[in-house]
Amino acid sequence: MTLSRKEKPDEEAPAVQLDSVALRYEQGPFILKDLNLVLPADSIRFLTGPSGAGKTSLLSLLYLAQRPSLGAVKLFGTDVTAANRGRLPAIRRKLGVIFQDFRLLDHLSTFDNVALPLRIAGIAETEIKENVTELLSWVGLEDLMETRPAVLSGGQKQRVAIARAVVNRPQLILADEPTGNVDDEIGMRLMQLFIELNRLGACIIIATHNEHLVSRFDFPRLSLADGCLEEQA
Amino acid sequence: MTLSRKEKPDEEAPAVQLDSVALRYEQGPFILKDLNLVLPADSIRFLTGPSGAGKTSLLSLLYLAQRPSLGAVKLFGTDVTAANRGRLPAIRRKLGVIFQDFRLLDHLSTFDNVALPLRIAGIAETEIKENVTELLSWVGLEDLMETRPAVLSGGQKQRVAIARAVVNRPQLILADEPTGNVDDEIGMRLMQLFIELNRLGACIIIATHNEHLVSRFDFPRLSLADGCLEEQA
Amino acid sequence: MIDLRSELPLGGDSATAYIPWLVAIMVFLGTLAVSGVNTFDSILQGWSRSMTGTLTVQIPSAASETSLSETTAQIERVVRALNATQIVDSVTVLSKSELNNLLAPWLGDDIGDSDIPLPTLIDVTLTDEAPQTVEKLRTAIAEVVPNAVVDDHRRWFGHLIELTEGFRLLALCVACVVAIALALTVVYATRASLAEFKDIIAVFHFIGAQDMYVATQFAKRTFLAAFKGSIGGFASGTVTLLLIRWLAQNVESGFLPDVSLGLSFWLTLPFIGILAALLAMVTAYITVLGTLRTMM
Amino acid sequence: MIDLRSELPLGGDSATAYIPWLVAIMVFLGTLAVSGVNTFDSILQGWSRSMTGTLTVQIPSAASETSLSETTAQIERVVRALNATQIVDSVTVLSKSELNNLLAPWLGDDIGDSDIPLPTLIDVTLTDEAPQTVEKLRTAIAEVVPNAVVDDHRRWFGHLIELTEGFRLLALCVACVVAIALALTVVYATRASLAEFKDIIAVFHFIGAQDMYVATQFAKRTFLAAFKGSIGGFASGTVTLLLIRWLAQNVESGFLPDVSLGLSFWLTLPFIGILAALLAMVTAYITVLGTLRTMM
Ligand SMILES: Nc1ncnc2c1ncn2[C@@H]1O[C@H](COP(=O)(O)OP(=O)(O)OP(=O)(O)O)[C@@H](O)[C@H]1O
Ligand SMILES: Nc1ncnc2c1ncn2[C@@H]1O[C@H](COP(=O)(O)OP(=O)(O)OP(=O)(O)O)[C@@H](O)[C@H]1O
Ligand SMILES: [Mg+2]
Ligand SMILES: [Mg+2]
Repeated sequence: MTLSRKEKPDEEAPAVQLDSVALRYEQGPFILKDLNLVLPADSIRFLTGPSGAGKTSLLSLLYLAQRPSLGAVKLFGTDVTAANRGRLPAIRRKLGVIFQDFRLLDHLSTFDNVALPLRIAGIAETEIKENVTELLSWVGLEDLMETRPAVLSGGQKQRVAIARAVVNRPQLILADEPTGNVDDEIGMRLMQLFIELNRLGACIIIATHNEHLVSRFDFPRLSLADGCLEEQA
Repeated sequence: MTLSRKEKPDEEAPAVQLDSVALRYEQGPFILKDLNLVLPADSIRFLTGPSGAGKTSLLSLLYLAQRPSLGAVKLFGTDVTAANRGRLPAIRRKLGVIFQDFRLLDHLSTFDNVALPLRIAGIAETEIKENVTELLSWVGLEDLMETRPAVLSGGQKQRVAIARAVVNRPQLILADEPTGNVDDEIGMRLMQLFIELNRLGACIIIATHNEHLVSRFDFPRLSLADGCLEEQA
Repeated sequence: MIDLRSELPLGGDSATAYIPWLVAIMVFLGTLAVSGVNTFDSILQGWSRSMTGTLTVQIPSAASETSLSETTAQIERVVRALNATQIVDSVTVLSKSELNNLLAPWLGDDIGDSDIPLPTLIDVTLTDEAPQTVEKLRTAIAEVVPNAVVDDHRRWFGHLIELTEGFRLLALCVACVVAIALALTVVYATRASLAEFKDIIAVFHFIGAQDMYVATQFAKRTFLAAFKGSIGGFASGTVTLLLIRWLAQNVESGFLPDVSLGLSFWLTLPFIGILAALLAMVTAYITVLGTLRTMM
Repeated sequence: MIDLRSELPLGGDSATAYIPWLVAIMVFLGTLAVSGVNTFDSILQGWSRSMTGTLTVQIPSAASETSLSETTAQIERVVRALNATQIVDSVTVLSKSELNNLLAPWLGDDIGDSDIPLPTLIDVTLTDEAPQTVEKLRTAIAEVVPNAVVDDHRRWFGHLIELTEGFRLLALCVACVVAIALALTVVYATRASLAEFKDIIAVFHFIGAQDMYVATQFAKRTFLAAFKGSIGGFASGTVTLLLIRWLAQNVESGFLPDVSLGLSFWLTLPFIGILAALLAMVTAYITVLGTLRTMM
């Protein structure tokens, strides 16, 4: 596995497919009800909805944190709901996730946090150094490579999280509120990064509250309300 | 100490006064350089600046997380830089802080998180119940009072953090990116809460990246850039 | 008032959850070690009572019938000499049957019926246990009956006493090691759980809680956790001791002194646990205050 | 390859930092307990060798001069009868001076000069140690010299043996308790540190790490932590044992058997620590895999 241009995912298989997906936590109410969705490999979408609508919950189904209560989730044509546990790591390596609460590893430096997915994938250290350095420069953190996340500002943490999510050139990027803690200038820069990755073939879903951001780009919007998903062009 | 209208702070003493304040972390560069500021008790301000400019650092001086490297910080006329450690808890109880990363206590329910400042202040349990319930309804979390923060959505956590900060009717409210994770509707509601508290006499500082929000309200703006503070009407 | 149970997440998956276990183990081992020390002490005391406080005087029997009165006179002279020293508590001349019992292992049960002329044994209890005393008596007796032999029993029990003293020392070492380990463990566990709760303490701090308030909460919780462990350690230790006691009852007889542990020992036992819990509490209190002092 | 040292924050202020300490303490106590078991074993074996393998036959002396030849004949008959049983290794008739030494504590040093007619003692070494053997010999001797007494020494050492067996059992109990405590502690510490690292493990998991990869990392780190503790416990345990041995050298003499621990014991000692470390490793591995299995 190298960092050079990935083999394009099977054009036939959509990156994301939801078949009658529903989700509830334990015996609680259904947060998501009967979602149906097909996203081609090169699509980019905003995911909007009021606080507590279930955006993070929907993304968590896609980054394989949990199984849906009902229905099936398919990624790149594989039904991950039914798939053998052993096959999931390979699928996870095709994903890039930006968590709403970052989930950086506090004991690792900025550089090591970003390098982690490459190291897990067994990439050579020289290649890692090159890629990570370049990416951190892009998000404006070249001076903070040896810093631990604990002393970073909110926006800096968010950028580290984004860098970690995209360093592996994933085929599906799931971003949860990726610009909530950065100013508009950096926000634009990060959006450009996403658009660039989308051009290279990645499917991207960006959950956000930022109406400003949504209105500035004319990506189709997935709107969550009352547990139902609505697709808007 | 009761939750009824507080004695108005001494009109003579400004809520916040910075005299030539500078801050650096250990032997690093100066994040804040020679800040001078006087905020009267009933003022409300936005604090803006690019990511990493030092907004959170400035607030941390005000919520007494650290002392400035140079200069003096005065709250309600007391020089907290020079004050005896034993006097600080009393000053802290006049503050309400909304942390950028929330800092909720994961082992306590939403209700208990919000009730904490009242309990520390020794308020009667019946009074606590009344106030906390009312406040949680205001921020739209009346159904999640017994929930632990870990299972709340990002926006829900943020609202719990805000409720905890204001439940004690503080005289100085320091809000770090308080609307970063909520949608516009809830954002407006929270801003109204701040405005209401300001009318009741609290001094309020809101650090934010949200230009949209800043432009919608005509509060004066404190702008941080290159370690210097600029006041704009 | 604040509900102590809900303020700090002590317990659960935190380092503090160890404290009961660690304290229980340490108190258990400490109980065993201390009771080992006590047992060996009691054995040694028993022996020392039955030995240093007593001695035996042997007067060889004369070979012929005629000297029987001579022997009686010798016995009388010795008893008189003993009483004259003022340091003798009681003097008992052993009867023939007592003597037979004593010698039976060596000379056979039916020795009493034989014509073997046995020596006369006089058991002496002293009021003073100093070694010089024995020498004084030896001299006094040598003056009246030169061929009498004074035996202070040391010779027989000497090695056994030394061995037992060795075991006592070993038990004492173990008790000390356990105490040190307990102290270290508690200090360490408290520090680790503090590090774990650093963020929570910071929140309390920022909200305006007094240092003492936070420290007291920690101390209380740590005390309760340690106390819980102490009870476990105390209970299991006591049960084990009772079990061993039960096993030992078959052994305790014959020439071994009574090694059962006294009431005062059993009453001391709970204090090992209480001490451990108090140690934990004080450590927690001091450590929290120290941590808070580093904050503004 | 991934740098193991930087992947997981094991150590520092985490629960895993306990493991070395706990393992060290447990290995230390375990070493003492096991050596206690071995020491008591060795004492018991020594005694059993020196006792169950031997016995003493007493032939009461005749009162008159004339029966001296009769006694000699009796001795000869006994020796012949003993040799005829085929289970006797050696037969030694004690000389008068040996007998004097034996009886001196009871009858005085100068007994040999007196006219007391002493019994004859015959020391017998057996090739077979079964209890029935003694009975067989007893019968054989009773046939030839009815008034001879066979003493198999049990009577004297019986209580001491029972007591020592009690101590041996106690040491065994302590060893078991320590082993259980160690296992519990390691399981507990591993679980707690897993709980602490739950978020980190989740991140590894989401990034696409294999379960085995995470489990192996944990197992390695836990093994190293436990091994470090083992070395500490082994070292301090060994030093303590050597110290006790040094103290005990003054005691080991006279009627006590040689209780020095054999080479094989010293060679076994390190395995207590290695076992503890392996236990910790396997526990960590299994626990991590179990935790990961609960994730999707
Ligand atoms: N692990 C969980 N257990 C129980 N309830 C949960 C859990 N996670 C989320 N929820 C609940 O599910 C609902 C949806 O949460 P989710 O985090 O998906 O919302 P969201 O759309 O991401 O909101 P936000 O914009 O505020 O981040 C919320 O009411 C939340 O309390
Ligand atoms: N404890 C610390 N130790 C060292 N450096 C720190 C520490 N806290 C913050 N910094 C550095 O100080 C600078 C300012 O950080 P601060 O968090 O104040 O920025 P901010 O304006 O709040 O940014 P954001 O909008 O992204 O939250 C950053 O470069 C950060 O890395
Ligand atoms: Mg969310
Ligand atoms: Mg900030």
